[in-house]
Amino acid sequence: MVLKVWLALFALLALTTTMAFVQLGSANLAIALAIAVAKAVLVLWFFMELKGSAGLTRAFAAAGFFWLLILIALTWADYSQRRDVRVPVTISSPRSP
Amino acid sequence: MSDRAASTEPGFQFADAAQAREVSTLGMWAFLATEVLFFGALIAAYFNYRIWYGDELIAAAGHTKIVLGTINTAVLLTSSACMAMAVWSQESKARRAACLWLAATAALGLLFVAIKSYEYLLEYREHLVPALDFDGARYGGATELFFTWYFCATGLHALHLLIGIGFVLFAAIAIARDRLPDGLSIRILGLYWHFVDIVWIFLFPLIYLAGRNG
Amino acid sequence: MSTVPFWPVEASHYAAQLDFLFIGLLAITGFTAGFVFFLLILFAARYREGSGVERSTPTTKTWEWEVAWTTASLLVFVGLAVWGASLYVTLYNPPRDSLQIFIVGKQWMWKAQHPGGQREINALHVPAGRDVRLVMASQDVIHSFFVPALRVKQDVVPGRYESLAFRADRPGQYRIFCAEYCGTDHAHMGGWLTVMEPRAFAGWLRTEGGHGTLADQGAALFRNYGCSGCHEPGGTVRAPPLEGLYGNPVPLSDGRVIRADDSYIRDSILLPKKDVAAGYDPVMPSFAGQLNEDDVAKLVAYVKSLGSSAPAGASR
Amino acid sequence: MSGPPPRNYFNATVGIRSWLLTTDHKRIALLYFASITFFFLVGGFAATLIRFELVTPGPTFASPDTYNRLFTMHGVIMVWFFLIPSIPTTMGNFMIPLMIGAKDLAFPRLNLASWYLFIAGGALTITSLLLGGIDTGWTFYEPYSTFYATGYVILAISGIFLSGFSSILTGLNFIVTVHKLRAPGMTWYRLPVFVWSTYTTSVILVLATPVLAMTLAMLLVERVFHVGIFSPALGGDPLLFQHMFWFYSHPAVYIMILPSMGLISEIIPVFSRNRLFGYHFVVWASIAIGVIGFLVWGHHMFVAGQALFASLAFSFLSYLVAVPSAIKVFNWIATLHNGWIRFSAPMLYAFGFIGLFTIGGLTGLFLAALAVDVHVTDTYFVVAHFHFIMVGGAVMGYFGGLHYWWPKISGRMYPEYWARFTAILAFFGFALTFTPQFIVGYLGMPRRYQSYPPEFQVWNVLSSAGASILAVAYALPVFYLGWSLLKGVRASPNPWNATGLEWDVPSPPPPENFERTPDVIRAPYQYEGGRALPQAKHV
Repeated sequence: MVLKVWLALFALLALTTTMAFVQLGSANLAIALAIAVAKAVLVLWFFMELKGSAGLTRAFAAAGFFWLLILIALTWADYSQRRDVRVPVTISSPRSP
Repeated sequence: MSDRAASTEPGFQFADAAQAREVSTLGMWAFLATEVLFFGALIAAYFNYRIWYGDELIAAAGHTKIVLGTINTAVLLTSSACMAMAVWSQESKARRAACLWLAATAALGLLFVAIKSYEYLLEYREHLVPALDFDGARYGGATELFFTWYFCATGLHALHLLIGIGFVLFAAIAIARDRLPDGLSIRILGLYWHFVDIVWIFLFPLIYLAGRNG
Repeated sequence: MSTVPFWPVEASHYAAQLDFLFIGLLAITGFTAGFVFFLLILFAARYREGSGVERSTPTTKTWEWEVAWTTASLLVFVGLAVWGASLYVTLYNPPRDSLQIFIVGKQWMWKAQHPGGQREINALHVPAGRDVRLVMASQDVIHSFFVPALRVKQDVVPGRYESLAFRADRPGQYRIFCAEYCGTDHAHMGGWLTVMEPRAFAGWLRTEGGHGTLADQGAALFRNYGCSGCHEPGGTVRAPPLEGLYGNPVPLSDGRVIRADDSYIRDSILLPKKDVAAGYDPVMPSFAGQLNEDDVAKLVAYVKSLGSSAPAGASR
Repeated sequence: MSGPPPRNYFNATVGIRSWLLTTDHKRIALLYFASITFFFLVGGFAATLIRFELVTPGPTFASPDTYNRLFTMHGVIMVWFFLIPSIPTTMGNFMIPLMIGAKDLAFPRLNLASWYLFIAGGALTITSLLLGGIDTGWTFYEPYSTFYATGYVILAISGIFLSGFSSILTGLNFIVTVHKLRAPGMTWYRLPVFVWSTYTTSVILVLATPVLAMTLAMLLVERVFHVGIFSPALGGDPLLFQHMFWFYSHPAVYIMILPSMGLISEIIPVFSRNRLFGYHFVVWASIAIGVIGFLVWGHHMFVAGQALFASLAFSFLSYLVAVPSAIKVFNWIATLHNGWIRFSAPMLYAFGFIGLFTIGGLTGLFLAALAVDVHVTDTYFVVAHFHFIMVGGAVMGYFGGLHYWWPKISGRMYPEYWARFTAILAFFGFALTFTPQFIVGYLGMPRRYQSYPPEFQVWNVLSSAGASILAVAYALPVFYLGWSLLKGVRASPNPWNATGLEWDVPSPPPPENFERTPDVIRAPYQYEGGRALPQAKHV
């Protein structure tokens, strides 16, 4: 069982690396992340034995990732909609501590 | 050192061994949730800067070594598989096999750290290390920002990996001397190791793959 | 100042609108708090241990009450949210023809530059009844330009332009504060906003405007920093002409088309490789670190003074 | 009650080693109680100095720099070393195992490690205080705290970093304990509300503190190497620091208030001899506060240059988070209906909590309205708002809970009339201190100002007068509770005739809590006509 999962992970690694060299613009990041999520789910489900664990353990596992999504989603709401300009500061900050 | 009646050696508060196992697993998973958010804050920072400096960040990521990165990912995935084998063999009382698999896991972990430090050395020669002698004129602000983030993220990941290797070696020695009572702590150690592997699974595309489709 | 101030002075129509919203909030929350305290005291007195009041059996099904006060508070809150947001949005899109003043926040002083070249430290003169748009930048830490009388405040984050729009209606002197903690003299980083009648303001501009308009100072900088070497006709290096640039769309080398507003001009001075004009190679050096905030503002004013109509050839 | 005192967790073993290496959750609770009382007095002393400095518009005794260091230290110590640990680590540690019928927490050794991390963090921060303190404000905003602040910022940040890990370990311990170590028959809906709110607080602790740890680590990197992911010189965004800081710090204010709400839900049914009104709604309101609390942090950055879309979203969500608090207040009031109310000290603190917390919560509605926030943020209006909730709410709740469980913790009764007098004094002292700040805040006096325009002086003098009364009201319990340890009347196992499991064990309880694991047969707060029906079946 471990061998099968290991081979699947290697297949996904090969896939994501080759896909990186295909010019797809903004879709590249989405694909790379989708494959990364797939690999992570494989590791979580089989290696970390979520497959056989109780619902409570699965809830604990999912909670961390869900709360991370909250942070990413709401900061995205700010950064993607910010209109005004951002440029390097005219005078670089002095190096004094 | 417990200060209560004889019946209060460590673990007295559990009704039975099964409850002790569930409690330790749940405790580990709760700790891993904090680690997810600990690394997650950095990944959220990356996404926000990716929204702002899309193409500059891609250009900056072009300087990362994808070959070494891919090899490292393969190494870490294999070490995760070895750890899974170790937990499986310890559960089925194959003591010698568990010890060997744990040694393999630690070896692969050390290999990862070796490749990573070699990669750092290459980047140092290219003046890509922000705090030391970053070549600002040649690379510009966004690249320095990316590499600051890169060194913080991979440095922290390597630190977690070293701690993991330490525990794995300690467990391997304990099994060899047959001092480890049950498979519980190997399973807990396995959870931690696989988590460190998952962090790298997410860091790999953000650092290395981003640079290829600029 | 002899009487004890209880309510801030209202120097603009917006301030009056905000005070109305504040009083509305005060009324709603005052009523709720009053109702809660009244019940608290009533029940405490009526059902105290010694009193012989007849106690009916406590109800076990409580969800009617719960649904009632949950939906009530939800509806009131949504209404307040919309009201607060609608007033806030008016702050965000100032009319186009507003008087633009550059403000630079530096550790423990506000420096203002009027388009006519007048400079002020820790003070600001504005005409009454006219829309003013402050374009602000910070040279070190986060400051915050705060005029309580106008009920407006805007943090000034280093590395970015922040804009603050207001229209002061009542002439008078109002305090300016720095509202974001910025170090030792954070409490002394403030001054007076003087709102004057338009005629008096024009007079003040004349008396203050000693050293030429902002655009003229920009022209001087344009030459001695070597911009004219490329950007003027007959220059040594092929560079995009700046006449008629301001306000018109600019096609970029990567296919995007953006409008040349003052942020774009500032961008191109400090970060030339970011938005390269179509048909030109990115050879322009970056001036970040050499020019401080005031000089960039002057250059932007100069490029704007080159007119946004058809290219007029020689600059003034 | 003469004769040798019965065996309890005090005298089971004696000696410093037995205290410093204990794994008994009750002893660790007392270790925490001593440390946070020390930090409360240090933070409170800084507060009185601040109020003393603000009596005159100009400098009264402190230079601007000293004043900046004072309010920073007041903020840092009060937030991380008193308010966040206060109720979970003392009453939570002591009471959770007792209330759910467990012998101890899930990981006793981890619990002791949490205390040592807390002490290490506290030591680092106090050293940075003794070496001159830091002048960054407790919020450590980015360009100032990394490039411009003088003083031992690195020391203070590492101290807070360690105290963050201490609260993670405590939170982790409570979550696993409540899930796995409940006595038979103790279903989720038979858990007392204090266990529920401490559980929700632990979930917030576990999920929010890591982001603070990472943010402070990035701040350390930037201050040490002068180059970091937030620094504007590299094109980084100081607002990213604010996003990640407030992603922790707003849930942190719910960490501070939720346990206090749990305490009030414990005290009110007992002293009004009445069932808690809408138990399920109060419980789910706590969970709602815990979850929605993570979605609202942007309301600290309305004027910081955040995108309009994000500000609108955060403003709306901030109004949503106010609804569960409103539900709780209405339920407490409804619990008083048809009750037999006794005005003993914990009940007076509970009334004080409801009064001040309601005002604090409602002024939060002003700050969530975008337009009003533009005018009042960073002024004394905000200072008054969060003090009403943190000092009027959390600290009043803390003292209420302390008096409520003092007989169980110490085995002694506290002097009733002294305690009632202190509760009333604290209420009025608090009101006099912070109500004028609402007025001077709306007038536009910015916060963190060492010298202010003379026209604001009247309100500041009133506030400083209130502060001195409050200081007395906080000092008194130290004396009469200390006195009660020696000369207080010995407490019976159930002095308030309450229904919780913790009242079935002798006070102070024996080391192993329960001789026989209790068999829980009924939900909490079951008062029939004023008579308490205990939760567990007595053999």
